[in-house]
Amino acid sequence: MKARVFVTLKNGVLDPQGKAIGHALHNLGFPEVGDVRQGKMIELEIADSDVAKARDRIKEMCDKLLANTVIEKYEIELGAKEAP
Amino acid sequence: MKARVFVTLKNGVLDPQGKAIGHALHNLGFPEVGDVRQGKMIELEIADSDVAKARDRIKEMCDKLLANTVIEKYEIELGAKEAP
Amino acid sequence: MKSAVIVFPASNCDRDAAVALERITGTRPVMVWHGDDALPDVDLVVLPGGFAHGDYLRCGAMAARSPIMRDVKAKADSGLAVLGICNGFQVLAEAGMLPGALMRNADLKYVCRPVALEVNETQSAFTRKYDKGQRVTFPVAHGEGNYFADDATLDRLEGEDRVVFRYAQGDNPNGSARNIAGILNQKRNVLGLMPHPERVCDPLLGGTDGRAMFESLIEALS
Amino acid sequence: MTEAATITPEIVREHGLSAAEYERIEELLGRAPNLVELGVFSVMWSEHCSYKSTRAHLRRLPTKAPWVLQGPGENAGVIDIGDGDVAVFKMESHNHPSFIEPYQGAATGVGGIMRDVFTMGARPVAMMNALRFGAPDHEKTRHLVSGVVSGIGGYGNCMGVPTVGGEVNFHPSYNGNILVNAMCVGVARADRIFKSAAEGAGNPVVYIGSKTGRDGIHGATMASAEFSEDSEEKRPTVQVGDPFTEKLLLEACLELMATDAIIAIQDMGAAGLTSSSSEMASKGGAGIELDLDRVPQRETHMTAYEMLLSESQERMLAVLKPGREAEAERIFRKWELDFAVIGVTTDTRRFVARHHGAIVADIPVDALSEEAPVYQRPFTRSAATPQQPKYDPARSMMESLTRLVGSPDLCSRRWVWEQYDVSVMADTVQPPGGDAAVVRVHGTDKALAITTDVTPRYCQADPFEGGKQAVAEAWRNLTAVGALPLAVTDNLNFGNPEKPEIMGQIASAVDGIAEACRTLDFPVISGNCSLYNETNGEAILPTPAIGGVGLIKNVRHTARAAFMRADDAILLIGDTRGHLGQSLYLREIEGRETGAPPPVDLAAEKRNGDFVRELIVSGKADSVHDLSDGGLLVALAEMAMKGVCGARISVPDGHERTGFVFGEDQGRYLVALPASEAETIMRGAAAAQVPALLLGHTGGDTVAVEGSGEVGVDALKQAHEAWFPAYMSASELPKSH
Ligand SMILES: Nc1ncnc2c1ncn2[C@@H]1O[C@H](COP(=O)(O)OP(=O)(O)O)[C@@H](O)[C@H]1O
Ligand SMILES: [Mg+2]
Repeated sequence: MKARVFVTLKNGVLDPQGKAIGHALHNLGFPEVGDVRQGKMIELEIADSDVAKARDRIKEMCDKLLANTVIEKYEIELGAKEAP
Repeated sequence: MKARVFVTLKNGVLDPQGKAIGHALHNLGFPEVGDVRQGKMIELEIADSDVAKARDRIKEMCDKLLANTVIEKYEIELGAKEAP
Repeated sequence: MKSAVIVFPASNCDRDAAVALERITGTRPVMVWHGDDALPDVDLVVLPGGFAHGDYLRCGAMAARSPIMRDVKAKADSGLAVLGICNGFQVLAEAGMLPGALMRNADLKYVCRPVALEVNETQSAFTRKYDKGQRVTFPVAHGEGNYFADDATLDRLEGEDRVVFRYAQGDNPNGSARNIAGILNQKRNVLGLMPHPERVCDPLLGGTDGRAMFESLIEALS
Repeated sequence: MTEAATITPEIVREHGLSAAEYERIEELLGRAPNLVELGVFSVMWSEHCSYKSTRAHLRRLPTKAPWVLQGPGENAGVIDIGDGDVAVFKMESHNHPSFIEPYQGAATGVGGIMRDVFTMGARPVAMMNALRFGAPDHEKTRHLVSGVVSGIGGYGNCMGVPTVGGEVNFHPSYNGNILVNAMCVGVARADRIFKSAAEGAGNPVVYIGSKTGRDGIHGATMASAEFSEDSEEKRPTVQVGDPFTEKLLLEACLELMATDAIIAIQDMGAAGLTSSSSEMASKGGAGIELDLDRVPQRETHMTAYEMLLSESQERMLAVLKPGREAEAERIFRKWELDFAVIGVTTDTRRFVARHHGAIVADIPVDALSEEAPVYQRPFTRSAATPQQPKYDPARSMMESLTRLVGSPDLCSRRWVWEQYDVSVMADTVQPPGGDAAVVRVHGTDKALAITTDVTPRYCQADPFEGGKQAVAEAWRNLTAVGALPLAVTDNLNFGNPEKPEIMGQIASAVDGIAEACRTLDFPVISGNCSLYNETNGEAILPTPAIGGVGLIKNVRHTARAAFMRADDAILLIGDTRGHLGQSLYLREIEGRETGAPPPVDLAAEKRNGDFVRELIVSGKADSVHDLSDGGLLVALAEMAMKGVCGARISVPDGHERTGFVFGEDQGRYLVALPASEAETIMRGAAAAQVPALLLGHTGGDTVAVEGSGEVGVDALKQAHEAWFPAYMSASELPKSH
């Protein structure tokens, strides 16, 4: 099945990339944009049909590698739809 | 409102990072992992309540800045829930 | 003094570190492949600069999980001196051997230039041949050297005198917290720093400010 | 696309082949090609691979010297630098891809030229990059500068090879066609050089590196097609670079090369598998048979057409001695790279590809290389007529100087080079900022000096003199650091060769380069051509970039373009006529690009340079700068800004002041040395028929010209350093890929 992991910086960890994007968007004429944060999205193919089990395994992957829990938090989305 | 933009490499475009992540996951004992792709997630605060209008504006932001449309495609998600 | 340099896939300052070590210690370090599980019997282990695993996902993330790192950790816990330079510092942070994290430079650009540093700590095995407060110039060459840790951790680092190098006021190349350029672990046997001492050990290359670090190690470890 | 499709004139045109070329193909095959074969011919006969427009002219370049071990024709040239060491180098363009996707285009350009060098058995030790962008105020320029520079850094820094120099110019003629020329210099042992001639039949052909995807299909034909607005949809052909894999490939190849298992090896560049395999066979007088089913593939259902034309990066092809496959495979597995035996050499002199058991291509090897078309395209030469350009002699000299050192083409490139790792490998003796980069040969007291030069506005006004000048300036820059110039690589960037005036620029520039290389004993050992640099019929300035390499025997005896001490005497070496035609002064201050470029007297160039070099290697001078863009006063200011103090000079009687200080007469140097020595040196110069003037002395914190005022060195630095960061700070985000 397909899974998506979203890795974002914890609140309170400053995000120079997000700030720069927000700044650039303002300069490009998008004043309505407020706070901007940039994170990662990791899409995985998992050879495993048991959703609960897959979630545990992916959680393990996140803690072991995909996220640096000192500064990052993560979210797991299972059976994600195909990107357009 | 909150919006999320998912930027991923177009299909067929080499994704060195995704390849390396998949490789590392195998070495760490996750053989069930198949293809891995890495993308960006950009979270935006939009001072605008009209969903349709916001979507158009964000599309414009993607084409102008957020996505490198030569090699990347994007997806827009509006009113995204707070990340945990 | 016997030393080893770990070689990760796409380390690229491994030779530079080896050359500097040999020039100053007189003995050629052992080059250890990241896939090995045991270190040879040495007094010092250097994690060199470079782009281990392409810096993909996060700098040092994959290298920190290399087989060899288990033994590096274990031996460090029992007192072995470990020096992480640039990418090596990132690996040590990712491995949890040093607190905090190294984030993208504040201006989002890779930067390579000589920077002025202040030596803050001169008791450790790495710096005893420097004077407290001494100004030295090392080059930096990194895109993610922006040191981050929560305030409690930063206070603790400062309180325990573990901030070994600071960028001189006004010469911080990456926006790191409190101008931190290099820190020690609690046991004071593991040092990570972003600037490159091994690139300033030869007068022809614009300075010799890095020599004292290796001379300190010789004095402390042999 | 299916292999079965019949070849219509439409399809032929889509493949960038003329009707005549198609007829020739049918002749050579004795039948109609199938689609796969047509694709193979289209890339092999493209301008990019076949040099069909330039080959006839390139033959005029001098390529031989006792120290040249390998001239043009291999992946890179090779020169002897003594003690059994050799330098291996080449320059290559990645212009079109970098315009379409600046980060990846520039990055893969760096990766490509590095492979050309390490496929010869050399470890890359230095990178250069010669960049040309459109007008600063053009909407695309800032984005392109930002992307190209971070792409070059992103790839080179990860490889751990220092990027030590280059050029950056801005000119409206590059608005739609930027130039990204990357040069790689490597070092090897003379007895460990590897070539691409796949001699002998029955030897295994092995594929090494990354898997093959649908990347850059028709990149080679695209790089040979003039741009038009519709090139938008050519975009998906852009490839993504993977410097991590390239670094592993470098180390794995050098490890394999330490064995004696290799017969021939060649990188897969433009036209990927097709060109590497057919060229190796052709050079070796052999044939080659490929089994495409064995090619490591990244995508499913790849067709033979796609696999043969794919330009996926970080791939190499090697022919091994029979029985050595296992040994080679062990090395590549250790480095976690793909490795596959995908074919065998034959004695048929045919290029044969099989897919799913069937033969999908069967072509005489020579039809793809030797028999590729060579055109004698018609050309009309043009040369500028000298005329003393008009200017206002009443302007404030110091104001003009300050404006010049802060102008886009003369301001500091620090913003660029600080994004490059200049000191990795711990041998960079002179980083960017001097006349030439100086990189020590690892473990020795020798060093290589490296520079890239060309002055496109000169070439536009007079391609022949411009070609001469590009070579002369490279030779001068190497000399200015005390190096003996040994050889060059060239990158000929021009417009559409089917236009007689463009072809004339090419012919004349090549003649100029040839004459200068011959007179200066500075042969061409490798190079690259990039044509069709036009958008909507507008061609770029003719830009024959020259990459020069020289040898410094004792790295302790070199010079820097900086004042080292106060109270040094400042000598001007070389003849000053005050030539302002095509000068930067004229363009930046008077707003005119007119006149003829300064003529280059090659005999004088050599005399003056040999004299200056001798001063440096004999330890008499360590503070030397050549004169180029901006002339004498700009060079003086540069030495002050880089050095420890300012300077005060006077304009000798009988010279028109503006021309004297801002003219761009060639073959000149500034030398600062202890005043006590000046007398003897001047006498030595006279004896050697080298014009030398005592202009003044170093010291103080201003740059001063008697009777024309002074300006603070700090003010100059401020102007010099300000432009680039200020311009780029309005930049969008540097994209990190
Ligand atoms: N793209 C670049 N990358 C690195 N260094 C550069 C680049 N462009 C210019 N430089 C450096 O800036 C300095 C000035 O360049 P240039 O004016 O072309 O020198 P010169 O006039 O001596 O040929 C040189 O040291 C050159 O190597
Ligand atoms: Mg110069």
